[in-house]
Amino acid sequence: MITAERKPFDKILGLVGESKKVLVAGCDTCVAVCLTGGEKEAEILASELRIEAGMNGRETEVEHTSAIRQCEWEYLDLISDKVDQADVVVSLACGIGIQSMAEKFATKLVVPGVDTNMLGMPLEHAVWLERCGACGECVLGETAGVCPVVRCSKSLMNGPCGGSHEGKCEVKTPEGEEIDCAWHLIWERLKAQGREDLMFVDRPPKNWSKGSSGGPRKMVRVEARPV
Amino acid sequence: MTPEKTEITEDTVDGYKAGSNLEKILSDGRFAVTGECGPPKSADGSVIDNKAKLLKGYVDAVNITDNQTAVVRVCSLASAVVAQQNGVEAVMQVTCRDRNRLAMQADILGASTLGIKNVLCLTGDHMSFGNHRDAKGVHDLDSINLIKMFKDMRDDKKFQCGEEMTVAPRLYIGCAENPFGDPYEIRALRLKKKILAGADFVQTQCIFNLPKFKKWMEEIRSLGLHKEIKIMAGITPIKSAGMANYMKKAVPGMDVPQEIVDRIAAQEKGAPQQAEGKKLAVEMIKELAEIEGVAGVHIMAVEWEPAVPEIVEAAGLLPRPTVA
Amino acid sequence: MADAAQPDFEPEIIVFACHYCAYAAADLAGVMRLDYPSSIRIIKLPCTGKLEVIHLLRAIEAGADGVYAAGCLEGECHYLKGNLWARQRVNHVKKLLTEMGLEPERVEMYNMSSAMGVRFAEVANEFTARIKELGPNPVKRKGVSPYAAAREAASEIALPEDTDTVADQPNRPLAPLATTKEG
Amino acid sequence: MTAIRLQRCKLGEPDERGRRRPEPIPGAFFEIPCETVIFAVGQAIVGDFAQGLAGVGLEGDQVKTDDSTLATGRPGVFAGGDASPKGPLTAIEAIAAGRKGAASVHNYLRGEQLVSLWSNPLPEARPDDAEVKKVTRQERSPMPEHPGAERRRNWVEVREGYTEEQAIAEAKRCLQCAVCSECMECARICPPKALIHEERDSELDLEVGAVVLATGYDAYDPGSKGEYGYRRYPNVLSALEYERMLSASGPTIGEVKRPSDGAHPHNVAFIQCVGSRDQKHDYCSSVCCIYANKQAMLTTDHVPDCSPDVFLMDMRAQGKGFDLFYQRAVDRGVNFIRSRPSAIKEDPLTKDLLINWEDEQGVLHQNRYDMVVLSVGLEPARKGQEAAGRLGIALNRHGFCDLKEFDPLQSSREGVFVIGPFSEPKDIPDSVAQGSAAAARVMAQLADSRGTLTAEPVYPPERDVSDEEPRVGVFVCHCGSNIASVVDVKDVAEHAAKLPGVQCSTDTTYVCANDSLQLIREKIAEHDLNRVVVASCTPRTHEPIFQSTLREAGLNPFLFEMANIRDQDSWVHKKEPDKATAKARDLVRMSVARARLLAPLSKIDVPLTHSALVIGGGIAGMTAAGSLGDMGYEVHLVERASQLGGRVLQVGRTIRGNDPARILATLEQRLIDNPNIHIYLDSHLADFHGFVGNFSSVIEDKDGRRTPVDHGVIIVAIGAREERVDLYQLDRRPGVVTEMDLERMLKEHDPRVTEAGSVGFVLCAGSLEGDHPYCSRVCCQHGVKNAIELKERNPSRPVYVWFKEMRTFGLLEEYYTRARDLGVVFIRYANGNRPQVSSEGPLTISYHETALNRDVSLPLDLLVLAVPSVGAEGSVDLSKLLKVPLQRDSFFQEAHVKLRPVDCASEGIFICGAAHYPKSIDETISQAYAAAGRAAALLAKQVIKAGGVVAEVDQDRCAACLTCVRVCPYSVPVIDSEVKKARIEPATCQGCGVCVSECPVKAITLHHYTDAQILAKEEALFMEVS
Repeated sequence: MITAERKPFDKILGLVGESKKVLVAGCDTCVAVCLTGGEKEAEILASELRIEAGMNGRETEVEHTSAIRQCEWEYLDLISDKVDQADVVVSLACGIGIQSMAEKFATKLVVPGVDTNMLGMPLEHAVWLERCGACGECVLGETAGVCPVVRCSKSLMNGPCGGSHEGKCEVKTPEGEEIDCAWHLIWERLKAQGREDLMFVDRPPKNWSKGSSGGPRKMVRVEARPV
Repeated sequence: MTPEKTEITEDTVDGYKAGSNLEKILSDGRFAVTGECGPPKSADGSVIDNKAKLLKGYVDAVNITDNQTAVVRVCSLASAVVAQQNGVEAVMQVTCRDRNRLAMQADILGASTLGIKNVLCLTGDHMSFGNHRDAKGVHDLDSINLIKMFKDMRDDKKFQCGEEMTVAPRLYIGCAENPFGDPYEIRALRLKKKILAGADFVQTQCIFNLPKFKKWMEEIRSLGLHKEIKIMAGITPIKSAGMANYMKKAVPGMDVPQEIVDRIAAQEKGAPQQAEGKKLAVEMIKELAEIEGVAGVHIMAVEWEPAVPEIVEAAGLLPRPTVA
Repeated sequence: MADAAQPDFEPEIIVFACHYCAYAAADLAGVMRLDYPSSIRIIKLPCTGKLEVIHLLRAIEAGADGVYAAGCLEGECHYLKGNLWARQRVNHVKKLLTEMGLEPERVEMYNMSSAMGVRFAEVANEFTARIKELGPNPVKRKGVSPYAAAREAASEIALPEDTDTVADQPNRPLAPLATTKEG
Repeated sequence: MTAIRLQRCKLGEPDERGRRRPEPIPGAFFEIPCETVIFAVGQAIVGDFAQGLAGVGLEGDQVKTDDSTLATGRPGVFAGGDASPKGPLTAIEAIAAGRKGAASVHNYLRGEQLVSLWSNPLPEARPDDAEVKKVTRQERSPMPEHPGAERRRNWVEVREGYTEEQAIAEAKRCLQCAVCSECMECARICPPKALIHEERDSELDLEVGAVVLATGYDAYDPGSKGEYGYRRYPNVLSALEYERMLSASGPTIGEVKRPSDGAHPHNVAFIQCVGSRDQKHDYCSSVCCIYANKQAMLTTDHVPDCSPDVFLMDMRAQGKGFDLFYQRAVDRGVNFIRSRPSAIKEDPLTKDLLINWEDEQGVLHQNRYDMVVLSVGLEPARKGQEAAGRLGIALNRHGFCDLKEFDPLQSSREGVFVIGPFSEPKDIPDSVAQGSAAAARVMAQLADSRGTLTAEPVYPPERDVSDEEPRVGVFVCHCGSNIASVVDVKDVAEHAAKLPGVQCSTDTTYVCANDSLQLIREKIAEHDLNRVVVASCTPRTHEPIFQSTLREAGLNPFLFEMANIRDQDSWVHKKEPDKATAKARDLVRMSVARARLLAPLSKIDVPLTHSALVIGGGIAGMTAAGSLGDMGYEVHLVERASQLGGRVLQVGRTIRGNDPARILATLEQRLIDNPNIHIYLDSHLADFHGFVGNFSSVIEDKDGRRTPVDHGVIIVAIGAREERVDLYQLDRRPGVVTEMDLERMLKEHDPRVTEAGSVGFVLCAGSLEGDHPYCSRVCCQHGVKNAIELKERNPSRPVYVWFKEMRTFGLLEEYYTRARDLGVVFIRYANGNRPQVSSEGPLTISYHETALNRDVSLPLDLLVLAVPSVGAEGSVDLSKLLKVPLQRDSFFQEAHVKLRPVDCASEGIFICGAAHYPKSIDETISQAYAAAGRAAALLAKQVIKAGGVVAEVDQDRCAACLTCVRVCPYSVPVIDSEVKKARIEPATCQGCGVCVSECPVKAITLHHYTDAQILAKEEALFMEVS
């Protein structure tokens, strides 16, 4: 799923500026599931903004709402009354939702309340790991289901670099935690599957144009287009 | 004893892929010695001048690192040219971290134009180790793709996209391998993969754990790989016990046995430890030279270039041969 | 940011107490006729695991000078781990308050068993003293009350339409803009 | 007429009615000169009237009647007054007889049983002789009379009456013996008319299948121990008196003060074992150590600068968690002094008390105290002994009820069970467990008549209030003066009346009294109320009462809300009445705000599986299974080992000298013979799901065969095990063994035991310290038992026992006495001063001999260690599987340590035996019956009620994100595979609300604690009301 993290409160305050009427808009799909931008978090942020305004003597009115999916205009219609009344909308949706909102309400100031960070897998409750880079050309079939594009720190396609040590990558998370070496995992799984040869297949340079290097992508399902 | 001046000319290429000094020595089955030179973190070209002068006559070629440990330095292409201007043949290192396939092909064409013949294809240390941690890692290609791309340019006169060129760059293509990296069992096969991609020589990660290296070499030999590629064993002289400890604990992919650390630490700090470090390097070189399939050594005296001539001499590797 | 302690400041403190331990401890404090400051107002929950971040924030927003949760002793929660959830949420709110520039000490988590009437009184004393030290909730002090409307709404609240199922957007009638919109 | 001549009489012998009739003395005539003679005519009844009524018996001339009902021998005929054999009577007596007769006629005509209303004498609280002796005799004040000379020719009252002073003086002569004189003032003044003077003892004949004696104990009267000066020195109190003094509802309202001068005491001493462990009481009262511990701690709460001294012999904290409690007392500064003071003296000037005591080194001390509390022991209840006499059941030499070993409730008479301290002093949890155990015994005996005498309450249909605006009724309680003396209840009620939605607001003396409950019902009807708020005490005790009142008035019981203005207001802010009133207003306002949002909730009937799963086939599990099987329920009994019996199999003989093997064999046969009981050996619980009434489990045997089992309840009886601590060379030297090792060796006649020249026991080897700070309860008795056995087998063999605290509680004390009489040497040691065991060479033990103050070394052939008991193997896994917590000491946690000792916090799960805490065989059997009893109380139902305060998912909002599934501590939420949304089963949901708090899209609501309801309370607190 798409995951995102709440922006630091002072950043949000900076984005909201002197606006008198603030609407915090949550999205009840991906960002809700990753516990960052659902109605619950929208309500919390609204309360925080009211408390801060109250403390500092600003007469700011803050309300919250949430859309089923902010990336769909039909769902935005359901909250348009509240959006209309606000001077600024703090969107807790992913980057898609924020832009969708900004496009639909073109004259409205729409600012992000979250940083969209990855396509993550919930490892356990409240822990997500990056699993997909939306590269446009999936190699998982030959890498034993482990993505080297995002799970290898260097996006290597032909095996581990020399920094792989006891199954761990030479790179650590910002918190200093160890990261699994993707190629080590790939090797272990290929062995288990009896497909070791795949490790030594020459993989040509990847076609990055199918991913973000190809410019803004567009997808059309012709057969599904309304007639 | 002063080594003879190496002439680098365009017409000494017959039968060779690139015709570099290094290629010739290795092809002739003679024990090769390469050194390493880190370009400065400023536009001070004299640093490379000095380092090159120091090594001249003691090594067959010198590696010019490419933003080593992800720290910005003078680019490897310019530095390689300066080294060769000082009479030392360069091995230009290219990492996949900072450039995409366009930049790397452009650079290699330029390098070839300027007389660079040896190239070492690397993935590159991750940005998080360097001084621009927020940088975007390019990693368009990996090192194997890079080897293949250079080989295709050289042998098939083809760009990576398949388009043809008129004059191909003449390159002696090297790669690196870490015999101590995990998973250990794939390391020999991984070298084979690099060979298949087109590597002509390999310089290994610096070796401290000899038994483990020997085991790796056994596997290499059992696969017959030593006949397919020139293997240059990596050597790093240890300057102090502190450095030994640091490499043991903090440098990824490094395997420093405790007895090595202890051996250095048993000496007084300063000159005695340095002497012991050089002595150790010499012993290692001698032992490595005995291993079947080891075609040379690559001495990486990190910011300790003055030690190299002494070591090379003590190891009995002088004079360096001249090639026609 | 606290002003010097004000001698005549009478804090208003909301306490969320779990049914099985802290609420019972509060009753026991009564049975023992202990004296503690009249500043605290208890809201009973089945378990502090039911205490949400928003309940703590809304208490501050509404004007409470301090809020604390009182649950079972750790490891002895009637519902296994509800008190540990509560502690985590209280810590989160402390972080949020810090970000807003409010003293994190205005929220707290305490643990006590149903037999600890004396402890209940101690906590009430301790926390009241702490809040007196911190001074009044600055949100209230500045006199700007985005909640006046909410309070009005609270008094005009209508029954949820479908009382038997999940309250349909239960907080909506309390939301500040709702009345502004009408007005 | 000049004179009248009379004959002298004397009193004759009493006739058959005890009357002494006058008999004339022959010849003893004398004359009185007079002018007029007036005859005082005697009375006789008209006998022929009664004679005409057939069946009416006569007694002499008078009619024979029943004294109490005035009924004659003929139904419908009553007689009284002069006609009765008591006559002739005074006018008062005649009037009384008239009333009595009228009452009987009333009953007779209504076809009711004739009952006497006046037959029994009124209760008389006669002060005891000692009290009366204290009173100085005073003569009655003479009544002033009108002088004779002034009385002529008028009707002035002869007796003039007392002056005010005289009247007061005369009233002061009253001994205040509290005999009711039936002035009826109390009945007149009691508003709910709760006092009914006419109520009398009555005799009922009941047909019962079993009798349970729960007559409790009598506290020892410390007055009979003259040396402690109780009743002579005002500042010597019994523990019961002190308990009342500490109580906020006691005579001093919780203030600790010296009776002599009302001063707060700063030095308080407690003396233990007053009426226990002495020549007259060869038993330990079991509970005094801990209650003294508690009282000493409370003393430090009440008088902060006081560090009480407790004089004791041993700290007997053998109950679950008691040692930690003891430790807390030590931490609080309570001093425990090992000495038994011989006497208390009083300083006559200050009324301070002087205690002389001798320390362990034999040094004499004298301490001065402001107050001394005597920790009185427990004696068998005299009333219980009387009942025992009537029931013909045997008592033991102490006067407690004599019970058979291994059948710890069964008296000597079949069908009569004894529970509580009437068989032996015991604590609350043990007594409560025995109560449930007795229920199990009775249920098994009366299984055939189960459910035959039950009555279901009938309620009016519930009103649908869903379309109504909130109409709230507020009732503010005075709680007598408990609230009203601090809080201005009128003001609170008036405040409530102004709140939105409030239709009526009143205050009454006791809202929980019947007349007030009636008032609530009336107000509901009068104002069409659909929400009720009561501001009174705590919902923890009173909510159910008011909820059923709502139900009786046709309202859903969840439309009720309570404001706690007593326990959490008037009782704790009594020094600030204004603030207390303000707080009460706030609390009521908050409650009204919530009440307006309350929604009706209904519980659902869930059928249940009438079978039980018992984990553990030791004595506990076997007993529980057998009991439930006897009641007719299907039972699955799972045992890890290949044989039933558990640890008891290893025990050769109990301290009372009986062999438990026999009882085990009988019990096992009973289980095998009972077709309801299925036994799974070599098996364990592999899987467990479901909820109370509907559990489903998988039993797996050692070959991996899995048997699914459905059951309504589960009983955990997995026992405990010895922890082989690395102390005293255990498992390092062959001569060092544990108590269980010794049991085995004794059973097998191991020569290491039989031929041992000298034997030592170290009790608390690893207990009361380090990782095992608790008492394993049974080791002292094991040690004493085996010390006696070894000594009896070879009286010349030295036997030593090192102990920290000798915990031969209850009737076990006599064995401790016996062991000492036999010459077993008992030596106390402390944690810092452990005996040391040689690690090589001959086995020796060295220790510090306190009395001699030097180190002593002794050779031993065998050293027996009482190592700690810890939770059985698999207890951690089982705890996780069942989701019931283990305590830090590795035993299962009960729902309430005192009142629900065999229930787990999760419904339908019960614990018994050593899985709960180490205990003796008899205690285990009691508790096993208790678990069976509690389980049967559930199994006896046809359906169970579920739901109410549970979480519910709004599936339209649910994002199916699995948060609830992952955070629920009970694994209740699931993603419904059909609709692909979360679903929470109301029957399983425990209502903790964790899922609600975590749901990121706010799709879950905890009924009765909705967000809106909680936030409404917060907002209402700060809402201004004009």
